[in-house]
Amino acid sequence: MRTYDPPGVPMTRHFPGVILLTLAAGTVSSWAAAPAGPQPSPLPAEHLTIATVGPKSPHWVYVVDYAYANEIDSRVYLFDGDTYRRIGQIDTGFIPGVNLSPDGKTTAVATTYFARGGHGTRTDVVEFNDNNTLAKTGEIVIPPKHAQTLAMLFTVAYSSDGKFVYTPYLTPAASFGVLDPARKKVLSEIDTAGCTLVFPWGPNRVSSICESGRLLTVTLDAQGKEASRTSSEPFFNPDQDPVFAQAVPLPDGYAYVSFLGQVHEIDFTQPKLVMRTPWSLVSATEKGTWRPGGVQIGAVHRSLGKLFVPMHRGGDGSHKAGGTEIWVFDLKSHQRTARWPIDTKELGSVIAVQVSQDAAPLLFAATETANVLVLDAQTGKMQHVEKKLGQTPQLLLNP
Amino acid sequence: MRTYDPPGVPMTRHFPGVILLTLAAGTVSSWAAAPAGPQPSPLPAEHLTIATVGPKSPHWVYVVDYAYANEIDSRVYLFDGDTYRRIGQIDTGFIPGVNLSPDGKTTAVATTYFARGGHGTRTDVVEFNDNNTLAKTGEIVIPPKHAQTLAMLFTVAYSSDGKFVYTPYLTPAASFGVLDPARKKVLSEIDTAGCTLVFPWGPNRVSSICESGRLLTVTLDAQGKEASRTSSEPFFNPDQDPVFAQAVPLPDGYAYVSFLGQVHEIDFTQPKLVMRTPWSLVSATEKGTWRPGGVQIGAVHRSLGKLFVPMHRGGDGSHKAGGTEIWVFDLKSHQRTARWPIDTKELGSVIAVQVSQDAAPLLFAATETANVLVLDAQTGKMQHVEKKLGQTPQLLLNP
Amino acid sequence: MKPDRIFEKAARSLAKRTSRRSLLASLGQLLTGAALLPLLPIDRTARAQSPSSPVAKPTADEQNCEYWKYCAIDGFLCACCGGTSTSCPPGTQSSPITWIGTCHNPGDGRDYIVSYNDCCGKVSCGDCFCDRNEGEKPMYRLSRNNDVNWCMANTESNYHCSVSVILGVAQK
Amino acid sequence: MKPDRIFEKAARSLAKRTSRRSLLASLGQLLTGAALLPLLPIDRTARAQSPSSPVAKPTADEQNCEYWKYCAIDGFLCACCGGTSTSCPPGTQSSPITWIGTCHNPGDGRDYIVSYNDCCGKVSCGDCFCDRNEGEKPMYRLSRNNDVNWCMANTESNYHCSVSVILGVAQK
Repeated sequence: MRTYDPPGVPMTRHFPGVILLTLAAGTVSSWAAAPAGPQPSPLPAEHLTIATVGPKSPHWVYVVDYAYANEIDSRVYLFDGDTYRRIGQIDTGFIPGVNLSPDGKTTAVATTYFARGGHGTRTDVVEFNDNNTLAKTGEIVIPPKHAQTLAMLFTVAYSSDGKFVYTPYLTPAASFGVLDPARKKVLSEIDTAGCTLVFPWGPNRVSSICESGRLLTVTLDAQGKEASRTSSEPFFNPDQDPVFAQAVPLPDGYAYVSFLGQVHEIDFTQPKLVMRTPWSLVSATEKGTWRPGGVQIGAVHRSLGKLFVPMHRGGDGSHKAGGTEIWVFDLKSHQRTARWPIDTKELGSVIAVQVSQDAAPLLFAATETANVLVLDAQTGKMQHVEKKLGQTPQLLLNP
Repeated sequence: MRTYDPPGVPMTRHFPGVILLTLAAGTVSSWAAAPAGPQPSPLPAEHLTIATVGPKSPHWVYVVDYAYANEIDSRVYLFDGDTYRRIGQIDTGFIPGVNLSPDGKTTAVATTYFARGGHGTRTDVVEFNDNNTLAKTGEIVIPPKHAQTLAMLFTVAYSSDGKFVYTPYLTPAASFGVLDPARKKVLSEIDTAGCTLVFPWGPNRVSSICESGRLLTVTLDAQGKEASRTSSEPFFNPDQDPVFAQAVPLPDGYAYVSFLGQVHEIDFTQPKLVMRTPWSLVSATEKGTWRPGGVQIGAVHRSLGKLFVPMHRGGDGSHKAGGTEIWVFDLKSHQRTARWPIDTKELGSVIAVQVSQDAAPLLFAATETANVLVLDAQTGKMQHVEKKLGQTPQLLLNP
Repeated sequence: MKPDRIFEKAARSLAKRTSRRSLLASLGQLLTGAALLPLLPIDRTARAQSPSSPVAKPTADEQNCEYWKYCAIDGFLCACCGGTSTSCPPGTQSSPITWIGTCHNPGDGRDYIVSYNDCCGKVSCGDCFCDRNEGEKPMYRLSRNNDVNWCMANTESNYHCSVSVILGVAQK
Repeated sequence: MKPDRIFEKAARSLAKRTSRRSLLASLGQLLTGAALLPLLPIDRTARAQSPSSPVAKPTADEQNCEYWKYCAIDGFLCACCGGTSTSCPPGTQSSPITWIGTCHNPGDGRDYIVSYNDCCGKVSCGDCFCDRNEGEKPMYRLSRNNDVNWCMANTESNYHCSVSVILGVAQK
């Protein structure tokens, strides 16, 4: 509006509304100073302020609401698991990728906008938001082919030193972009031979998952260009027992969980990926009946070495069904240490889990009916139910 | 995407997904021709089509969903009051004005878009949609100051001959734009001295409503510039009994209904506006208790001369409360001819009404809980409840 | 509807020394550009945006649509969106223009003039929708109207939520 | 999960005469530009968009998520949005690329190969959300994945709703 020069309408004429306001402001301020009436003395005039985010708490959670029925209007709610209040909001556009910088100071949003709301020229961007002010601080325009898919941590991601940002592309040709968040520019686009998504490791390695059951790993040079690529041995069979693409981050790599509950832990810390011996979430008798499912299908507490998985009774094709229970596993012994049933009639089944990384951890669980549950991650005790936190919350991130 | 040249990634490599599709297509088509298996013979291959709107029915209604919780994603549903199905959708952006051309062939949408979904550079446009295809056919970019306010028929409007489109502006300075929908250009902007909204009449007259209780009427020349303006006598007192700004169209003008139920009918057909003697929706004993309320607070069946108003028991400040009953009035005798109670516990109170203009008219009523009711407009018999037609449907337009 | 003596008084005093038209014109001048802001209740936001701004700790009252200060509000309560009844959520901007209401405080039996401001620049908060209309007037009386998007004049003019700020006591 | 013999067979026959890489390359060539479309199930849309297109009269089945043809759909049923199970709503465009499913028709005991297409160019329909995943695979097997926005390659790439089109019988 500031840049538009209205044809022949001087802006100085006729503001009945604002004129009254002006009088009000003038007159009221004098009254506020005037002697008080009968006791108790009148309430003082209040001052409008802008709230600040305040000191970060490990019990905060970023809740990504994909708003399926209004998909151009997805957003992130920053929610406090102790006070059960919203701290603020970050707008995230259309089928976004959302991730935090390694230092937690920035939220990166890879998303799509249209020139006319839901139609018109498509512009894809990675937007950067300051987590201390929840204000947008900048953006990088990327090729208009951001991979628009299921909520997960791998549709935008940072390198471990925060110097690169990776964004998967799909046209349907698969590739990914390497961005420089400091200089706000696109450094390169790297073809992934049909492998997809970005699983980052270290300062300069990006893996993508392939239909062959392998991981393709690209190593970047200092300019963000491809230096080399290697392909792992196959570690799963997409026909017999596919793994969820939404891997679970481990202290030293990622765990790829299969539809039937096999856990494929992969050590990313070595020059070549090291596939550990797979282990199972389910017993021989449970196998095929009890299954992991949902969207964000696992979360790990790193120092406690615990894995949390929403589980349900299902069959072929039930891999997106939410959990009727949350199962807890010890990552060393691979033993199940607890199973916590959820009142799914009342709350809905659990489609996403996240756990805070502190010593008194909270388990956050989003349900298919848009409730966000807050549980004690050590006892499973339900602390709070935040009803209807948005429309379709499906991804939970730690601060 | 078509205009973007990806750096160094030939588009011809590695489409595992699409390759399989290609095989599928090839292989399947041969099967479709193959000899049938055991009886009954197999279902034939189907063909994907694009549905057409079909012949217009007077029982269609355009339902504007303002989507308050996702306000950048408002839309119009074209709904059939006979088959109770959606015919299609028109996207309408952020706090839009929506209206149909006099010939019913076009839906004009005056709205706001942002360069980045909900933020970034603001662009206001009037978009034109072909009601026969529900495709956008063009737009006019207007000054970024479209009046963003309550759902009503007066935030974008056509002249009676369809040659002008009027859009109210608010910055908060009040004015309106005159547009040429044929040549897709802005013709002029006309200051309204603090009076607001556009009540069109004839080929070249626009009235706006003023805080003084008057109507300001601007007459346009052939170029859409101001030729003359006149101000009416005051016909209501905004302090004692304000009228709803959302007037009810009459065959020969508009009816402005007051918070207390006074009906101010104004004849627009004469050189000067003729204020008829006001009449009341309520008896002396009902006055101040039973009140009109909601958003679209009245609808008229022109040939039957009936006025439909959602009424509730309320007091000062209840003017936006939905109706617990729909009252029907004869426009000639000013007599109430029926009162139809609504099961508000089950359906919600009525915030918007519209009536079809045919000889077997339907009354459409939108409720505060997003249901759209279909009633026989002659008997009040409930024909259908369309549950949750969008998020916040508040304006109903005849085809 | 509660009496707006504040406006009657102001109007009377002004009527003595100026015609409406010249009044409009002269005020109009003041209402443009930076000169506008100091005249409006909302010049306080300038201070507000300083580092001394608070972390929001909304009370249960402030998250309740029935709270007396909300008598003419229409929108999402900022106290449910990361703010309070008097603070916009982080990362939003307050509207420099506003509508007002006159609300009765049962706590002290007084009527207060309340300024409602929209908080702007993010998409709809979507929580704690509250629509109350005591003394609310249609769009032709803009200063009392809660239907328009009061973020209209902001650089980022999207509507996020609404606050309610006490300006002072309305004279009995 | 139902067997995808169609792919096994195709893969076997192709394996005899070509390496995977050269296969990918050669098919890749065909998959670019206009040459791509005739190969895809969706060349039918070209005909479909002719004036002879139908007015949608969806059956109750087609508006029901349990309908057998929807065994691997994920999204809003176009039959609730102005279309049918095989037609996009007026004013939308069908996606030229698509995912497929293998669904069992209890009516004749046969398994059918079904093409799911997204209808594009309008914002979310929002009605009749249906998420079924028989034989659905993660994104690394794109042709069986219903999570991605299959409007991605359309000029207007917004997602509105999804349809389900029978391609033929899956061989027993």
